Amino acid sequence: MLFYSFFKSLVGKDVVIELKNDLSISGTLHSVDQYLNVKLTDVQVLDPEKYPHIQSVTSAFVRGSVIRYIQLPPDDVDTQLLQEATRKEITQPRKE
Amino acid sequence: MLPLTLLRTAVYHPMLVELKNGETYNGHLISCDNFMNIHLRDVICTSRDGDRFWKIPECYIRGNTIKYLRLPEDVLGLVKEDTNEKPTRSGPPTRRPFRGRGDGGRGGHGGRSAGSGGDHRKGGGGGGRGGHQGSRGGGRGGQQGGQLRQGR
Amino acid sequence: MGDEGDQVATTTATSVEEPLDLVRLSLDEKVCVKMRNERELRGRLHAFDQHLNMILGDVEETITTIEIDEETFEQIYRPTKRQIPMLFVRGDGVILISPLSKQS
Amino acid sequence: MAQVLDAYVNKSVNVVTADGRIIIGTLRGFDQAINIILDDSHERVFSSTDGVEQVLLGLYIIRGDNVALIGEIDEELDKTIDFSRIRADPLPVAKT
Repeated sequence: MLFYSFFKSLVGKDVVIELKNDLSISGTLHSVDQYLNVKLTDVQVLDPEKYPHIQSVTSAFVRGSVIRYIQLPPDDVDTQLLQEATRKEITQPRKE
Repeated sequence: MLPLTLLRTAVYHPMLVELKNGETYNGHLISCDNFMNIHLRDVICTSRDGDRFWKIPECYIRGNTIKYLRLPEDVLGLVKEDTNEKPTRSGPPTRRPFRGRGDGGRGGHGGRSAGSGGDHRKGGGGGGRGGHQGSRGGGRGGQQGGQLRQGR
Repeated sequence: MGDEGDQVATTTATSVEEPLDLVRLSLDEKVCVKMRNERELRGRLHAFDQHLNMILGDVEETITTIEIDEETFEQIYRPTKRQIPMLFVRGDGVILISPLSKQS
Repeated sequence: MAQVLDAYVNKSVNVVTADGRIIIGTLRGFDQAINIILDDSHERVFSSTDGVEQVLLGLYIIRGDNVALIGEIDEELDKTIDFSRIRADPLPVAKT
């Protein structure tokens, strides 16, 4: 649940999602679910020359399992809070 | 509309199934369940590179090996007809009478479409449990889809 | 008010009872993450879960591609590097995590 | 996440599959495992040597674990694209 809550706190922020098929898209994080599936609006492909495959797509639902990375805006990430949340969740993860 | 509802409506219709290993199976759907496991009859299996063919009277395909299923267009119309008659949205799934059509449907999907006038067995397919696949806890970021996975 | 007496036995901050505890010791430290597809990440570990999903800061990604020299058929390892300020990494691509603070 | 995909039902969508195919169709339904129903679908086959080939496919159920991305198509934008002039390699498989 830790990353689900984390991404919920980033809704409205701009991110770059790199998929496992090497396609990278930027957009505004619209919503996220417990499987870390994500929806982006104002979608743009980073390398449109090489990846014209979704040229006319403006918003997209991305399945969590095909995500390799999500690049995040550093100023919107509270690293202190993340570390504390991780310590809390790890000491009793099985209680989820 | 739930995909598994559409699949259940496609029982006794011809269809094409591609598996994750690239093989395709053309045959008539005899039954299916909520894990998308399916049972096909009069099947033609095509190898990944499309150069070898096998004729298989009957086969059972495990749901999680499926990439996609291609159904005859008219099955979608059949579902619409169904739900208007008796909203089966909630409550126990009622046993729909067999809706098989006389001419066994257009070809269009490779493989001879045998007339389906044969044995009118009662509609198969898993009943009882709800439509959506139970989600298994654990796995990477929470796994979607019900059946236990035997490792990567 | 409930009594404050009953302490829940928790893993003390430094003990390593299970592998994930080793990763916990690296929180806020530099780590090296070996990923599938010949990728490696070095950065500061800010968060992780039991799937090894992670948040890393000040990340350097190294992708090693192997090219075959046409004439000599010799394998050439060509690393390409990229800097990323803040990164979420999905756990199913992770092979290995090792603390970096001691070595480098 | 249901409401996200609900927003795409009966709309024209561009589905990127995990094995790298681009399938365009009308989203008729989905479930929690992201199995989806695509109606009147066709595949856009990309090639680095000649233009985009469109292959008519019809009614599809795509299994959730084969779905990488579901993009909402901006129809106006899509009409302006000259597919015969696009040159690109097909997308790779989205393996880990």
